[in-house]
Amino acid sequence: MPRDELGILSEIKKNFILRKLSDGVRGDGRKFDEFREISIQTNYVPRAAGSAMVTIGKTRILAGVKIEIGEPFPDTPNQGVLTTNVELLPISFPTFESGPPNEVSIEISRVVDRGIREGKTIELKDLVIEEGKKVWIVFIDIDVLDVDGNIFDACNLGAVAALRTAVIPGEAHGFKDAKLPVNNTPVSVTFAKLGDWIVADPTIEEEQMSSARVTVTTTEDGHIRAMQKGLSGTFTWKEIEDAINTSIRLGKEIREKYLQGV
Amino acid sequence: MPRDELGILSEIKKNFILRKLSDGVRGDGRKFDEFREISIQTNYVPRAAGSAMVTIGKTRILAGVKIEIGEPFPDTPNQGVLTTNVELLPISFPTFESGPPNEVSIEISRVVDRGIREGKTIELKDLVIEEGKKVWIVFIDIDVLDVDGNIFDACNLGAVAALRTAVIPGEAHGFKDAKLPVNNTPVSVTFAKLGDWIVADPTIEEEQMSSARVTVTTTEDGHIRAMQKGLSGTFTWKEIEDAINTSIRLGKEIREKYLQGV
Amino acid sequence: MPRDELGILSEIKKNFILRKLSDGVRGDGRKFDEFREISIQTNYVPRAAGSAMVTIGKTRILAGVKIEIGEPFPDTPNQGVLTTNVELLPISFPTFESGPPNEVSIEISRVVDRGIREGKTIELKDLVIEEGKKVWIVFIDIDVLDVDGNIFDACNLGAVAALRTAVIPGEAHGFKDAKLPVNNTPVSVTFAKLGDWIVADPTIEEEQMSSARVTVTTTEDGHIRAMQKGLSGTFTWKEIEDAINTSIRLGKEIREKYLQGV
Amino acid sequence: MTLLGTASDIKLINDDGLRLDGRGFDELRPIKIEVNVLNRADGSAYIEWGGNKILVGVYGPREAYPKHSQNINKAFVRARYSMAAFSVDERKRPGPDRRSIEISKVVSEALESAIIVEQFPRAEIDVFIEVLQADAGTRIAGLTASSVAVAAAGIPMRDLVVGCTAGKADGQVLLDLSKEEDNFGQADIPFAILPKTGEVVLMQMDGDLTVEEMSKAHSMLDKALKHIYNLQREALSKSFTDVVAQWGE
Amino acid sequence: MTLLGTASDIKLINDDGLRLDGRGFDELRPIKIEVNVLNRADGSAYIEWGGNKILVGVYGPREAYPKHSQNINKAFVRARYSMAAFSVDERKRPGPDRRSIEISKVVSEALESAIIVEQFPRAEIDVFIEVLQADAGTRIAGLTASSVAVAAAGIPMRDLVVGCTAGKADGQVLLDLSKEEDNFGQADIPFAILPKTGEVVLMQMDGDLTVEEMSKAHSMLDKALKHIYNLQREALSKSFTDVVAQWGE
Amino acid sequence: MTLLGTASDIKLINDDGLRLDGRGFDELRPIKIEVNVLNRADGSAYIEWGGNKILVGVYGPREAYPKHSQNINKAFVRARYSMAAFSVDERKRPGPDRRSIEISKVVSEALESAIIVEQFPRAEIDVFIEVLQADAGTRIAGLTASSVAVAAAGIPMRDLVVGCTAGKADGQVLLDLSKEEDNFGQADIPFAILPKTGEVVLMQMDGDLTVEEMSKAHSMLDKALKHIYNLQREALSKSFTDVVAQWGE
Repeated sequence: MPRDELGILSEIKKNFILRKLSDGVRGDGRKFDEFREISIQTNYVPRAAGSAMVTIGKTRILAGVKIEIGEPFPDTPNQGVLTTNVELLPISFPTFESGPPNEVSIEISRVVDRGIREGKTIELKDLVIEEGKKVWIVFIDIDVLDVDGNIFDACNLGAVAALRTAVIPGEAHGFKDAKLPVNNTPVSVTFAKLGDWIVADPTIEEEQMSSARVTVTTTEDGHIRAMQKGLSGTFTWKEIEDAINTSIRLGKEIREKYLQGV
Repeated sequence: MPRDELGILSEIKKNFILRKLSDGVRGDGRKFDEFREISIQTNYVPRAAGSAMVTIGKTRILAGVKIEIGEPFPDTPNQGVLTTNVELLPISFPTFESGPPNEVSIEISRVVDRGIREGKTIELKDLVIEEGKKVWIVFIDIDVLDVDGNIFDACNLGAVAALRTAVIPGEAHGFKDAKLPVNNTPVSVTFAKLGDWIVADPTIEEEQMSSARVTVTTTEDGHIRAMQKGLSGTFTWKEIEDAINTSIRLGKEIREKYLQGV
Repeated sequence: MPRDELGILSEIKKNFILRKLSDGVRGDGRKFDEFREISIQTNYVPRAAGSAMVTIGKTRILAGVKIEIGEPFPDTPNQGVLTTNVELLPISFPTFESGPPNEVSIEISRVVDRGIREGKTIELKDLVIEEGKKVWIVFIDIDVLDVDGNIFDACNLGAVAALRTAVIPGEAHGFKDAKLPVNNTPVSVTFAKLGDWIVADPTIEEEQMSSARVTVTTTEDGHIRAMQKGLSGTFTWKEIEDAINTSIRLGKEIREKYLQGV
Repeated sequence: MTLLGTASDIKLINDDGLRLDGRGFDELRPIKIEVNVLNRADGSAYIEWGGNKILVGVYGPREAYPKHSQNINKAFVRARYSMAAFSVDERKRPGPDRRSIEISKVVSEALESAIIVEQFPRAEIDVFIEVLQADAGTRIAGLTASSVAVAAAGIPMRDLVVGCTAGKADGQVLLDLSKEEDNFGQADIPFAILPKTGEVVLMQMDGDLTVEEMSKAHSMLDKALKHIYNLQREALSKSFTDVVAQWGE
Repeated sequence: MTLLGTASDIKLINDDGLRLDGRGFDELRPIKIEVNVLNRADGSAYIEWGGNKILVGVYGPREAYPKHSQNINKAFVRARYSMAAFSVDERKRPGPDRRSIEISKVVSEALESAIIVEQFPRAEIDVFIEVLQADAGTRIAGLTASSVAVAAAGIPMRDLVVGCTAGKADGQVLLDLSKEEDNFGQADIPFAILPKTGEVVLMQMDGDLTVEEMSKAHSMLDKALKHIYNLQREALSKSFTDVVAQWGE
Repeated sequence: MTLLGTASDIKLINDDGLRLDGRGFDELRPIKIEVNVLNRADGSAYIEWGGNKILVGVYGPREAYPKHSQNINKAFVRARYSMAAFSVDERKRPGPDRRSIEISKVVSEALESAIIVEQFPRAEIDVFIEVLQADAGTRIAGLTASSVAVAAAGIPMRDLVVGCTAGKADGQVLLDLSKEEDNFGQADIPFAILPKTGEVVLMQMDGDLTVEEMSKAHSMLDKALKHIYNLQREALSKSFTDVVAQWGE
């Protein structure tokens, strides 16, 4: 996501990576459609309703869910409220600064939000306490702690894992505590285009060399729930179709390997 | 309004305009108290409660009225609410930037607002639905699209024309739709002082050469409803009196020629 | 508080002050634990519920109290609300700018607030009109008008004097007007460390030379209510203990000499 | 796909297989494009697309400001998408929100793919998109008009950018969603290409689509984009004869 | 003339033809001006005008900041009008609102007309107007005090600026409106001149006035401004003998 | 000491003279410190202290920005204390509030007293303190971890900074207040020193304490700080062997 700090990734490094790609392998030895190691540690913040520390390679994020009582939007009296907010903490990368969300963090927030929302991870209708008056508001806040490429997918995993382990704090309001009802499990897979090659789960070096990015979020039924193309490069339609199919396949693997037990 | 982009209107151009003025005619051939061509196209934005696209010469603005239900101010429980907001869109002039209203757009907003409010174009008492609880809020939003001098008067005309054609969207709230009740028709006339000459409806070149500005808003009864002197130059009292009288005369002409049918 | 305008207090001046200190006396002839002249003029702003113009030497502040009806915080339904806000007006010092509170004014606000709050100057329970619904909100606003060192203590005195003379505007809301019930009288004393010397009520020149600052707020019972150490220098524990004892003694004197009659 | 959510009992396709506004599944709403409609801007365009009314003004290339935003290798393309307060059903408060910031970003990137930015190091190209009335599909209508305005400003481009949406409503894949279809449908795909090569420069999607439905949507888009590309070129060629077009009338 | 609107049943003129505070139609409230009341400011003034208590501090001429605001031909005059939180009936939240931004603009322009700005290219002159207690007519009281503070700072001026309001209440043209007359009256005219020449440097008006009423208001103002001008000059000459005045007591 | 106020009927000390969490009066909660837990930061540390979980990342020394903030004699130390939205009981809105601005200021000053800032003129040292879970005493836990992170970044220091709180609850002077003791107690004293000399670099207090109670609190702190200092040094020395520690597991 963040461009090279000096705006220039050394030409030598670039050429090394490109040469490797032309040999069918990535700079770090991975296959084009291979993810780095993923770890998910849930309930990292017991004070939150749900939480998950996620690493993909050296990229690390912490997602926390808070569930509070509030009013529904006037035009959807029979639905709870879901909000997603990603913060690129200044500890995570040298050029990140404190301050209000910028266009980069807003784009990530909104793409993660669309995956969760359209993937029907939670049904907003399940969050109504008293129609038109009182609903549960689910806040998903994601702090990016360490950046080494592919923040999108790390945030998506964190949000999903935190929701899957979240508890509605009913007792504080005279109800019972209850597991947040969770349905589908949307998984996003992000691709970067370097020259004519397309790789999944890009490292930051791959991102800094890439001309275009596309994220595809799918659910266990093999349906597409969200997509987002980024950067000023282009994809052919064939490349887009390949990305969709690869995302469905990798999503299935990630769901089974990392999210089953969560 | 906006100063010359480079801060310098060419000396040749300036001298040409001043020489013309000393011959009793303006740079574009108009008389000192003559407006450029005016056009008013109402209902330009059917989605708004009322709207008007206005041009004065090459200056173009779009005014839209929205009418929504809200609460009255606590100290005026028996009055609706009227707000006026002018946006100097960055498309309209090279040095205009996106961002919150600055002192220039705030001044225009407030002068237009005072003309509408003090001219009793609408009676705030007519906007009460339930005293102290529910009133109609009338939002006048004016987007400046193209700048060639005299934004004040273009915005005034747009606001008045949009109000005169506005419909209260009662049906959406269980009432009937109804024309917004409109009373007086305030018309503002703005003058610029160039050297010792004073001209009505200044072009942007005239504005860039001018030392002082005065806007006089009057109603059909010949009463003065709002005035605003601007810039660091000065007027004699005689000049102010002339401006008032000319404004009453020109306001009458504009009202009859352009607003009668609206 | 504000560093020297040019970042450099003349070396000659500095040396003069240090030489004097080594002789046991301060640059302006005061003893180390001596305050400058204090003046307190209450009811300076009759429109406020309470107000006080305070000078300490050439430092001048104006504190005003407003008391309005509002809602309690949800977690303290049986308490009124107290807020303290210090504004460093741009008239008061050449480098102060208009704008939202910065870290300097926020620190002063919060230290004054803690003294008032923990000193139990007013009991928040006394401010409830209808539990959970309606309480009195006490706004203490302090404008700094002229800066010559020791803004902290001037603001503390202003806040206390304004509260002691404040009237709850009951009549405007169907009750009777009533004196705001005031209990303890917290007085803060601020010390600056210059070299190894510690002086009370520093002038701005002393502040500009100082490495560390500490404020100790005490009440008539000799109890400590608030403390705040500032700047990047250090104090020994002995110095802190001395500051506490000196603050208790000077606080007593100030309370008797200047606040008795207020 | 908005907070309004889906209301499954709203019928968006009638018994004759037509949409609420009478269109067939792969039919566009009426589109009108005009060029050079503003006096101050270096290039401008106005588009009406269904009930959308959108004005685009281009300033630049001009020296990038602030200085530290300058790129020594290329121009910086900055699109700003903005909605007039009166453009939508409920008054929109002035100023950017999260949605408009995201749209501005993807539209900027899509335009940059078409502009030969290497010709203008240290420069910026500002593209202001003002939505005067909104009626679904504003971002791709704004983008379509933007590339015309950039061309009208005389800025060299590899190609125009042409956009359209497809989506799904009442279980059917549809071209160019209407406001109701967007609000109560099951998927929305804003999509834009460089028409000469078919390269995808903007693509977003949210909703619920199978791979087959996505493929069908792409076929519809492919055909429609050729038509819109023709409208863009006609508007530009007209602008050479008819220097300042009358617009919006 | 505020959102409070007009309450036609409030009588502002009594049966003896006097105003609620006992003044005649063309009578000013008491005015007191003091000079050099602040230690840090380069020049300062304090004015009490009826219940208004206003403090003005001037800093400058000093190098304009940020640099791009510098004008190579003249100093930039920046007045900032601000109300203390406790200066009005209902607590005012700190920070500028739209009203104070407009007032700051017209007051800056009025002061610039009096200051010989050509003597200080690239400089700025900051005039901070702090309203400690507000009681109608704050902008012209603040402007009147500002020009005294600028003079006290030793900044060369063509003339002082002197201001006053006139208006209409209970159908009568009145000088120097009180708070009630401002809130419940029919017109308000903030007005300021350069007294040597009578040139108008600030004029605003809102309400409902005939041409004849405006003329009558101007006559009243003309006379009153001469008086206030004398108060300004007295305060300034006093400041030469009595260097730091005690104020507000 | 917060707006929650005091609830005098809450018993914080049980009949055995133990605190609600079973601690004695002068007993610390469990503390764990890890070093170099982040990849990007120049130095970092993670601290768990009771239920507090705090991450600190240090960037610098690097050229101070903006330029006018540069000091030609020394580095500028800028700590920024920030709480995650989910770190507290009620969701915290992102962005600084007045409390966090004050904490950032006193923590910056305390760190500056330890860092040999004269070695890095014109530089800035950024210390970002991210509270992931809050459980009373976050500022001194954050400060304690910060000095470890600064040391881990290889920045020369006169000494580490070590902090702890003392306070009063149920009338007893207590070390290292828990959340309940902080909310319902009678005094809170955040305190930090340079342990080699005992010099006080941070001290705040609010509540109600006699001079004797303050003295008792200091004795407790004095002893505890020695212990915490050892934990800091152990964490740093461990970091030389175990380059990137696994944390939070």
